[in-house]
Amino acid sequence: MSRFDLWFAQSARALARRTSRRSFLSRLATLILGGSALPLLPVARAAAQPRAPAPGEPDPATPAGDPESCEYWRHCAIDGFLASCCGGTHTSCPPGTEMSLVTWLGTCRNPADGKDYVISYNDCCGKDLCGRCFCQRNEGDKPVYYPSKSNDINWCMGREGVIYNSTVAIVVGVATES
Amino acid sequence: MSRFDLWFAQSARALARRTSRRSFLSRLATLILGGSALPLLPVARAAAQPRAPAPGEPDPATPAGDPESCEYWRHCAIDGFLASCCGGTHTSCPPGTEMSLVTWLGTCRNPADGKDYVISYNDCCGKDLCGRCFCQRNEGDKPVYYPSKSNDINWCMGREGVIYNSTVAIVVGVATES
Amino acid sequence: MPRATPAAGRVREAGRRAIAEGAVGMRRVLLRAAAGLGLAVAVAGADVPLETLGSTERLREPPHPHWVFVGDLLLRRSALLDLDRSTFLGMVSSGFLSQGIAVPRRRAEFYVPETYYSRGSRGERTDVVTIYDAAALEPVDEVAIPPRRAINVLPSANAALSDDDRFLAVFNMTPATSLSVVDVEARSFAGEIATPGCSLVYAGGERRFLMLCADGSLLTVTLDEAGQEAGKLRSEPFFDPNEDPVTEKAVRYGDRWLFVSFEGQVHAVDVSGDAPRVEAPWSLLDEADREDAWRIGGIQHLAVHAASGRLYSLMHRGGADTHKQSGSELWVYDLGTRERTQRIALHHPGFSFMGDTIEFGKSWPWPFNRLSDWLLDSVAPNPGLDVVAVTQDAEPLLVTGSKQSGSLAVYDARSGRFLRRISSGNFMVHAVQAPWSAP
Amino acid sequence: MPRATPAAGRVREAGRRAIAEGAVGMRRVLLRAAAGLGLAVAVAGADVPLETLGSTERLREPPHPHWVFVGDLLLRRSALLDLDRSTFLGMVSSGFLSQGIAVPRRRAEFYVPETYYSRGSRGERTDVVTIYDAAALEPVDEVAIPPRRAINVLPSANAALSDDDRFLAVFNMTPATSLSVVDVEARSFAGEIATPGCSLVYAGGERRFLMLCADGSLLTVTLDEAGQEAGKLRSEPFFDPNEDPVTEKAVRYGDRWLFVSFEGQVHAVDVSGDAPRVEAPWSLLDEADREDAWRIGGIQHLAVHAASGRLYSLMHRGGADTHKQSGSELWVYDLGTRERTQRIALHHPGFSFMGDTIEFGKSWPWPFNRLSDWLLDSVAPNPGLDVVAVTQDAEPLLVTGSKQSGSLAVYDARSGRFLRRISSGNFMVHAVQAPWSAP
Repeated sequence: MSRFDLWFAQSARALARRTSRRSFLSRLATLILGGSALPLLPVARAAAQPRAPAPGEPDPATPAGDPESCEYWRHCAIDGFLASCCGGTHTSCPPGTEMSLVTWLGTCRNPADGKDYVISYNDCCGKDLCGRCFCQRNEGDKPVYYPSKSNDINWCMGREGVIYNSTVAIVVGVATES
Repeated sequence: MSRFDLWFAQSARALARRTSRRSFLSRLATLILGGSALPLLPVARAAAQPRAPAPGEPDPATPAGDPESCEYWRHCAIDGFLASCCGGTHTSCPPGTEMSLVTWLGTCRNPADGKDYVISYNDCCGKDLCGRCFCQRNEGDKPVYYPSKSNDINWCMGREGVIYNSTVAIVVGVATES
Repeated sequence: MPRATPAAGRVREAGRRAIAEGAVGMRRVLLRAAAGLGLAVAVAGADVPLETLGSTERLREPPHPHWVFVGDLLLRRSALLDLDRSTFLGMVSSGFLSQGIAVPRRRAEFYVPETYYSRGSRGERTDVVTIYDAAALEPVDEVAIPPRRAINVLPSANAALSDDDRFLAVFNMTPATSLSVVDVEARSFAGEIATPGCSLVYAGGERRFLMLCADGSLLTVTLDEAGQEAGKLRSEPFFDPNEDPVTEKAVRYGDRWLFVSFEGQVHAVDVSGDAPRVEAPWSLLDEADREDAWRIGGIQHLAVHAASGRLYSLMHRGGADTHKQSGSELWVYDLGTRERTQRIALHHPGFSFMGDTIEFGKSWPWPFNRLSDWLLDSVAPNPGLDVVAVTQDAEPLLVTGSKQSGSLAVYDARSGRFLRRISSGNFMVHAVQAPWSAP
Repeated sequence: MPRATPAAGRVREAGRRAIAEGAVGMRRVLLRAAAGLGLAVAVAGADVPLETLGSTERLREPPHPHWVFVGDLLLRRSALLDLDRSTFLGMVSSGFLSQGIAVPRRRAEFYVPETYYSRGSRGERTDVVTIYDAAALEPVDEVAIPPRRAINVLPSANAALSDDDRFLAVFNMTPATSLSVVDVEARSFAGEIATPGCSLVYAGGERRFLMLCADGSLLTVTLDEAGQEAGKLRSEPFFDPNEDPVTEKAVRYGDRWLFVSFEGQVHAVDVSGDAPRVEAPWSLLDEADREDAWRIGGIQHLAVHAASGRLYSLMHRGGADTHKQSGSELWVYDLGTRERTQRIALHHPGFSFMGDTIEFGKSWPWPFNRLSDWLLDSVAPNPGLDVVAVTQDAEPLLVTGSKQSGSLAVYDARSGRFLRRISSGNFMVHAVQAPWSAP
């Protein structure tokens, strides 16, 4: 589901709340803007290639299993452009960029096995903003003065080229309550 | 009239041409998009201050006399952001920019006196694109290999800072057929 | 490592002399060019007088309290707008993720911390503090600082000017944290102060800065006459950064800084005494608000009108971790009584497209000239507001902006009445500053 | 004056070694950070295998003919897209108004003429030709050139690679005109050649370039083995630049350049012989077309599929001086018969908003999943198309783009059938290049 799907769905719901009588125009707007009543069913994108399921991950035909989707399970604490939409994958950076050495960490639950994983959100650095698949989810995000949990920081800071391009989401461990 | 007025008016006309039966939706779209039947009357902008008429120029309450309008008579050969919307005026550059020393010339007819004037379109240089009041009219515009009549060239080239910000339209003479 | 470059202002002055000398010859060149085009050019007999070339506007002085800087991270610039006349006064181009313009009270200047790369998005990094002439909107000097400036998407708190207008502290993060201190009077780099574990920077006295530490405490850094470290003081933690952290977007109210937490707790820090004093927190939300899931949120979600003691807070309905979600209402509090006095339903900021505001039909006859406003307010999906600011005068204006639009909505700050939308020419609005108080 | 800087590629290689060495230590740092957050981290017992850090993609080799560069003047970049899979392969960041990427046939490289200022939009100017590794999409070297590169809004013709892939000629304008010649094999600056009165640059043979002169003639510049001027030849004027100038956006068809005039006259220049030979012009328009006010127009309004001899031309209805107006139809010509063979009604390119394509409901059940397409094609105002390109293979694709959108519409170039829209992540589309032919 794209950012615009979300935006249109939210808008339609907001509109429905705001409109006391279901006038001609509000009904039309609801139709045009997406309609909160329409099911937001996930189906494979038209032009996308079928993807092989990754070990232990949800079906890639669902948003929770699709690395190009903001709803991908690993993206729970992200705020940036998905490297998987920018010429990279969810674990490797787009051509010509370099992965940041320092980063922030999130903890995301994998719906396929119900376990919590520690996700390292490394930034891809050295080219300007990718501009595709902006995704902001912020689960567990903390302010900048708490750097290891903050996604508002340009984590390219440690590298030669610190321009931010996009972000990967790499599994670095399983979280267990301590 | 803003770029969007023009765009909506054109779109509505294109839509009217394209739609064979005046269906419910096309009528609504025509309403929303501006409607080719509605008169595009020039009236003073809500927040603008009343302007004193300039000597020999059309009434500033009309687009042909309003330096912040793309339809201002001097803008007949322009392709750029109007300095008058960017902190300057139609004859002086916005604060912190410098006027280009080289430029292109157009010939525009002043509706107030019916005379053709030679207009010097000097670029304002040294800050990034202003972004307001983009205006492209191109009367008499020639390709880049004919530089004195080409508005596709960044005329900031002769100056220390050559970044293009916006453009003025200065009367430098009256044109008489030779 | 930063390289010394000739101060931009001196280069510009040379350029200005050149254009003054060149302007006379320029008309000659133009007329020759016109002749080349087969145009005979008369200089007499025209109704429109011939005009001069080469002039540049200056801003009127002193600056007006209703002038605001509107920042755009994407276009790397700030537009300067006049909210009364709905005009664009000029702009300040800046470097990669430049945040915040520091405006002194006593000098007609301002300071912009900037980062550049020798090849735009790659190559050698240079960090500078650029000194602008406020009326000319033009760089007059620059001070090189270590290339370690913190780069993040905050609208503020990455640099602060001491209350005596003498020293600018720039927050560094590599991720080791420190402050670079610039003497803006002498236009020189004073030095770097290590601040391990503490981040961001807020002015807190004549020669004093506050920083927020990862454990929820405050670090106070005091400077001496030369801008060197005179003392550092770490407070007890005053909030729990794991349970309910305060946002970075604190606002100043006289001698107090108001830090507001994700859950709406207001932590006031009084900086009038020898050491900062943390007051007992109070909440923006009552039980009913919490039940309705109201929360603070946005990029720059707080504003204070100091003279009247009013606090403005962007609010939305949402769950945990929605501290960056756009606001749908603006709540107004009396800081004396700590009571909410008003809820302002927010108008659509207006769409913009490549810097132009999307509106149409403003010149059509009534009632059609209201069509675009009406469509915006009743049909178009409101993207929500991310930024709020208020001017600091006796007839204050409120401004709200969205990261999805370059347009701003303007309100009367006392009544909350919506006045108008204005175009910033930006692609997005990331920060709004109203730096000038009434004289 | 340009300064020598260490070649970016060498710096990058050092960086790559550092990350390879750093990757092992990095996991240690991460796990320590996780522990600091109160998380115990297990490395076993998970269904998802742990992954490695620090990897970067490379493009597959050789490049595919359906890969296109999509230029955005505003974002100062080109996106590389795969038209078959609708994917974004990567991007090339560039400097101020960089136009056109020169792609050799014989090396896995490409060359980007760029202009930078030491302070982003002000300061010292540096012009370079950056040499990229085509598979890594990364700068490996750069050649400094005089800071006089022509800066305009053309999509092409500001630089050209000689047919033997050896010399890149970059057009300079100050406004005096000249060519800077770069030996891209030796990666060195060969020299500058004055070309008074003549502008732009088109490859026209092994070591030969064409330029257009203000009087409607051609200048042919021939280079010697060292990239120095071996000869210059000025032709008779072949069009009248006052009455009916050709646009700068000529297209190459084998040994011919096709220049098309504002009024639709096609002037073919054959560069196969010792001197360029101008053929008799023919028209894209017949009487009926002219009566209906059809005209050429757009930013990049022409494309040729060389193998099939098809010419594609963006057309609109409009008056004089509308040579930059967007096209509403794409007309197809057989270059053998000089007959129009098809008129393609152009689909909406799709709106985009800050780089994201505005579409919704693609995942809804039929027929609702067609809603956004249907609204675009039947209700939304079509902004018109400014750019057209065609791939050079046996199953060619046509691409059209608009300066008001970052989305592209893709068609089968043989049938004209509309296939799909794809997102470039751009704010606007200023140029599309399909540089790789089938091997």
